[in-house]
Amino acid sequence: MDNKRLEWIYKTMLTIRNFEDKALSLFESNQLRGSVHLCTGQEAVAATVCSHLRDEDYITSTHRGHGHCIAKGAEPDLAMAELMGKSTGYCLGRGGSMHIADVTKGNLGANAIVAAGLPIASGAALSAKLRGTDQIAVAFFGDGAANEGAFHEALNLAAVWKLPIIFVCENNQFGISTHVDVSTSVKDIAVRAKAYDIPGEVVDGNDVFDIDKAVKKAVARAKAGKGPSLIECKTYRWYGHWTGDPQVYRSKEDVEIWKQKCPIKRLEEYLREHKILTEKEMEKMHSDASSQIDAAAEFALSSPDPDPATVLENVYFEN
Amino acid sequence: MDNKRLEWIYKTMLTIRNFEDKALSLFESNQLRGSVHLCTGQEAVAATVCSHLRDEDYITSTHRGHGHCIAKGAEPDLAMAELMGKSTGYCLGRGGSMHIADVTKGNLGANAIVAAGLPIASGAALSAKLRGTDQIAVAFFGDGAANEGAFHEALNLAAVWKLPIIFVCENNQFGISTHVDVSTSVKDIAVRAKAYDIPGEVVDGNDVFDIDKAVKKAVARAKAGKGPSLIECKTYRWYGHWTGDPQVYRSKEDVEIWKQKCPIKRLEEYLREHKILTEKEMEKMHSDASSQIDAAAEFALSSPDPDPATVLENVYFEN
Amino acid sequence: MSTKKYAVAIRDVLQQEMQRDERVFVMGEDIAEQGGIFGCTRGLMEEFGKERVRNTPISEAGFIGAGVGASLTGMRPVIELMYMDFTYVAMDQILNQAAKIRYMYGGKATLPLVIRGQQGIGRGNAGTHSQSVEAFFTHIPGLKVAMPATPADAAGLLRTAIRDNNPIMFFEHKALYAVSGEVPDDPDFSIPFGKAAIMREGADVTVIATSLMVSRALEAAEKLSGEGIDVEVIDPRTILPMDMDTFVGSVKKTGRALVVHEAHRTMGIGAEIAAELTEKAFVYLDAPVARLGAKACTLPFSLVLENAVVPGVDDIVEGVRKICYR
Amino acid sequence: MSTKKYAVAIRDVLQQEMQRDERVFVMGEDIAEQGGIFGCTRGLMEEFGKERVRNTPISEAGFIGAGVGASLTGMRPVIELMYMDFTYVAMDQILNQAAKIRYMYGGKATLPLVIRGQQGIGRGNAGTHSQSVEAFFTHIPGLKVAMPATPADAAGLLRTAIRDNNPIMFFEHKALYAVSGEVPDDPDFSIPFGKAAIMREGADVTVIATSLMVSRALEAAEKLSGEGIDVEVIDPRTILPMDMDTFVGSVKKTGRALVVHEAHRTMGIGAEIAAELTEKAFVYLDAPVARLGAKACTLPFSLVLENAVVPGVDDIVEGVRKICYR
Ligand SMILES: Cc1ncc(C[n+]2csc(CCOP(=O)(O)OP(=O)(O)O)c2C)c(N)n1
Ligand SMILES: Cc1ncc(C[n+]2csc(CCOP(=O)(O)OP(=O)(O)O)c2C)c(N)n1
Ligand SMILES: [Mg+2]
Ligand SMILES: [Mg+2]
Repeated sequence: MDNKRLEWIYKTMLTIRNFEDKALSLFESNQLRGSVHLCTGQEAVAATVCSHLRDEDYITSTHRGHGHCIAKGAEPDLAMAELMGKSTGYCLGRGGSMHIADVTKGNLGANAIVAAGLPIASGAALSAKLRGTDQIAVAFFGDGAANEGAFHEALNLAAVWKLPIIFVCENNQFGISTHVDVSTSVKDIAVRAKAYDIPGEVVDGNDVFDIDKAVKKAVARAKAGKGPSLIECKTYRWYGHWTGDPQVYRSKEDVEIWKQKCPIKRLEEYLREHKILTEKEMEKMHSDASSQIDAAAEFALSSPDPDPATVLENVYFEN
Repeated sequence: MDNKRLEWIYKTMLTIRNFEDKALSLFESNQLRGSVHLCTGQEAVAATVCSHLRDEDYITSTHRGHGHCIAKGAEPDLAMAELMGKSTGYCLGRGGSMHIADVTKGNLGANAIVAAGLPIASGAALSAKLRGTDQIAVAFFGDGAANEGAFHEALNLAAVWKLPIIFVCENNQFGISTHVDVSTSVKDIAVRAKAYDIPGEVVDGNDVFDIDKAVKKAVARAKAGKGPSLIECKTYRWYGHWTGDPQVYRSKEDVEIWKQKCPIKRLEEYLREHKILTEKEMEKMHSDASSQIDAAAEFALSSPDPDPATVLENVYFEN
Repeated sequence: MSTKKYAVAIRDVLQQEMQRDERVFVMGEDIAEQGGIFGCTRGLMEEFGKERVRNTPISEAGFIGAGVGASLTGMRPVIELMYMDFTYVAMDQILNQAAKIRYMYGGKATLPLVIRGQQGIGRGNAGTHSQSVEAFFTHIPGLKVAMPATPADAAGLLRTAIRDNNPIMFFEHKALYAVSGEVPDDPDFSIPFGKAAIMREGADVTVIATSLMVSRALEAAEKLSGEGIDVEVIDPRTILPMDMDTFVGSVKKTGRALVVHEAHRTMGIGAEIAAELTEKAFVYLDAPVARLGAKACTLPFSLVLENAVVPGVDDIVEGVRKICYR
Repeated sequence: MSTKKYAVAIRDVLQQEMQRDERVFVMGEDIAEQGGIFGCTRGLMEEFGKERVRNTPISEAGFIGAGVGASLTGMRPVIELMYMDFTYVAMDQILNQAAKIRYMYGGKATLPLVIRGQQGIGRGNAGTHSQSVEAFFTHIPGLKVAMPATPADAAGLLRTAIRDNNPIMFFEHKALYAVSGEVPDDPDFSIPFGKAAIMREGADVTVIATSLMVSRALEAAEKLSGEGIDVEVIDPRTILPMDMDTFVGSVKKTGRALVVHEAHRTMGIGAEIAAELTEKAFVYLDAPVARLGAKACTLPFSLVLENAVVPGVDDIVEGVRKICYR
């Protein structure tokens, strides 16, 4: 991986980390509300996958979507404003955390319905194929989503039509309180690729390089017209399913173990070891990310609520 | 396989064959109407699978369900009357060909919605497990059904809950006009068992012995509490998707080739060779089946239509 | 003008719009070689190839979702559902995704998408293949819903649907496919959404009927004219948007209205029409707005029963007499 | 009598019915260790074990279908849907299977099944997690539909639902879970389906309100009494069956009616009530039956907007004034 991309991934992970921490602290101080699903601990997946995508490539995301959105080019201020339901947010306050989208940047949207994004991403890939472009699509989804019918239908469609798409499963071991062993009949969700005759790979979702290798292959395959790939990234979410989750289903020790596997720390060690960035540069990037997110929070906090008089706008495209 | 069961299978196949032929001829002479999906050529699957089931075991069937229903103990006269929408039919003329059911015999119903029977069969298996009985369930479905979300959800549920169920796919190569290669990303649907960590087996669906071997294993597994199995029976339907299908999607030659593989003829050869039945006994069974079905048609034809005054009955159970 | 069947009118518009705009493509079950089980895509695969005339697996949620994704990214998919009853396995993609995405994204996404297919009685297809399900798609904001009753309306409304930038549910009727009628040859012939058609003028009673019920209402009107009751028959053509103004205008003249649809009476679109019309025209009404729809039971297989469940000409005649207090 | 929260009332009935009848079991997402994300199954896993208090994969069509199969074969499943909005991914199993099987099988199958869960506004959960979707389940015959507005109704109606031999949709409201009220301790306490509750008697106007809207209607009634308008507030409690007799009786007295629900006004259950009530009580009506419901847009995330979409107390006050021509 070239250093420029590595730096981009690092910077993106820092932005995501700061964004989530800020959202949490705003939530805890009652300045932000709603079903907020933080992806802290899972940043490597979004950042590494999206480092392979251009603006014209597509993603669909999930309820746990801040990371994907930021990695696909979302402005943190507009995203934070959306989390607060402000009129300046991506969705003018209509969508909230679970619907941040920016079609112009290829982000076809977070999605509050588990697995609903997978068929939509397949459709975007079909569109690229029909239009004869070299665009590709990525569908992000969780381990829990892999048990929905939509997962199956989307993967079969994509495989039988050889669509340029990558299915990226972030297996953080839980769907809310339900451990993947209780919900899912296979140890590795990547095995399900066999059901569609496509490549399926398990990677360490906290290791940028491991993810990168798999994504590189999948992108090449998609662009060569050979069809979809399934990549399962084993990872963990540090916080509850949502802000306010009592987390009765796991122990503090387990969380601690995974915090030790922090993807950002791991990348930092590499950057340090290989002298790609100096300590100072890294510190600077930390503080830049932090200021950017502070500014985003400021922007969001000082933005006005939507005007109720506009509530009926945008139901339809006015032909 | 013991001779008694073999004879039962043979007799059942003859009943199904005669039933379907009669339904076709009644259709062609305008004495029967509706979406009638004949399973001629596929009889071995229903008969062999159900030879392993008792009345208290469950099946769910499909739009192409006459064979399953008969093999699970349906009276041909009540079934034929249902095909004609008569008041004497299994469903009092309310359900027609695609909804023949007899819960008392463990037939939880044909189903006009592709793949809808799979979750229902899983539920019957769950029920058996919760009640602590040794009942098992079988879900019959087509190749086309294996691309529905319900297939995926039912198999995962059954696998993760280790339910006593067998998923029996009748791969007759087409969903209406669509060849399985065009709709399905795997050559063998049985491969999809890997996505649920359960055994998956391909068998010759026109060979009673091949089916039998696989079913025997699956039944033992189900009863041992080890969970579901997936069996894919490669077969072919001799007639159109429904009566009246122009069959633009396949050649007469292909149909001819498969007629040569007639499961009944194949079993007859075996019975003859191994002197299990004499020529005369077989002839007698043929003519018995034929008379039984003639009588069923007579019964159905002479039965009255339902009384429109009763149309609002049975919407609810009256508590 | 050409005389053509309702199914052919649909086919021809699909063909013309695919010729006109290469972003338009069709997909669905058995629409390629087979040309759709009701023939509405016959010949299109031969002309446009298998990419743009795309057979799908039996995965309705999957391919409707794919339609949403293709639409968001610049295509204009027209999806055939073999039976509109199958919307039930894809409801989330229709009601939560297609209908809502534009609004939820703050107006920053555009979703031109047509989901078309047939529904209704006439073939005794039993409970899950004979329903009329249009009402569901009018409750959740974001969709438009068309229900053509004639070949010309099928053509004109389908063209409008395909050129519209919103997701549209297009309800054809299996029993109308073989009905012939005059259809304008103009390849831009279209009928705007939200404009009802007055199918027959009359002074005494307004009958608002949809889809297959339009011809039954017209037949009933003929019978009633023999009794001296002059019936005005109106076909809304689209039920979302709904041309309430035309209904109100008619009721101001007649003072009486009966709504007739094939969907179940309870919570059918007649409920909305009756409630709204009453609110808007209360002082003009000489009788309550009446409703006819399928009885409160599943559509039965037996044709004798099927006919007993759905309003027939005599039921309409009877319904009109009742609100005329005769 | 005990004072308890609506969520606890539900939990207690589940517990009692599971104790009483071992065929009753519950399944759904995160209902075991977690006790349901709204706490309605808290403690049940500890008492009844993981077989009868069963966490499911995120496979709504799968486990609702499994409920149908279990029900057909002698069990009495009570399924929790985390949000009733998720019915959209399982619509076929609900509307084509659960609702129709008994009828399609000629009355030879019995299907005791409860699908329960919460819906509605109050938490700003945006478009796909704040809907009120009850109307869908009243159009297709075969289901019963309950919408309790108080802890006592939640308990009494849920017990009736669990003991009923039909498939039942049971709509709780997220904003009511924390509301407390008196609930009878009798472990057989139940409330029959199809009997509305007159929550407040009044002489001038009838307000028919469901679920969360009941308390808003009562508040509006208090305000209006200050203006000399005496409002009768009726809660249907179940919308299928619907206690039309009670509505008609009230309107015979008041001559005016307003229906208020949180679901979208267009094609909400208010349309059916208004249409039917008008037909049955036309001569008694001094004004058209009016309706209030959510505006015709997706439920927005912003609470400011959410509140603008759904009827509030002031909207009800305004609505009543309007039909009193004041
Ligand atoms: C169709 C549907 N079912 C259930 C839910 C409720 N729900 C939201 S997130 C979630 C868990 C999802 O788990 P997973 O896919 O592993 O994603 P994670 O939260 O772990 O990122 C559930 C059950 C939903 N939003 N949509
Ligand atoms: C959900 C749903 N989609 C589509 C259909 C229409 N349909 C009926 S049978 C059929 C083909 C089924 O193919 P397969 O499962 O292989 O069964 P076969 O007919 O070959 O026995 C289709 C598409 C349906 N009934 N239900
Ligand atoms: Mg997860
Ligand atoms: Mg097949």
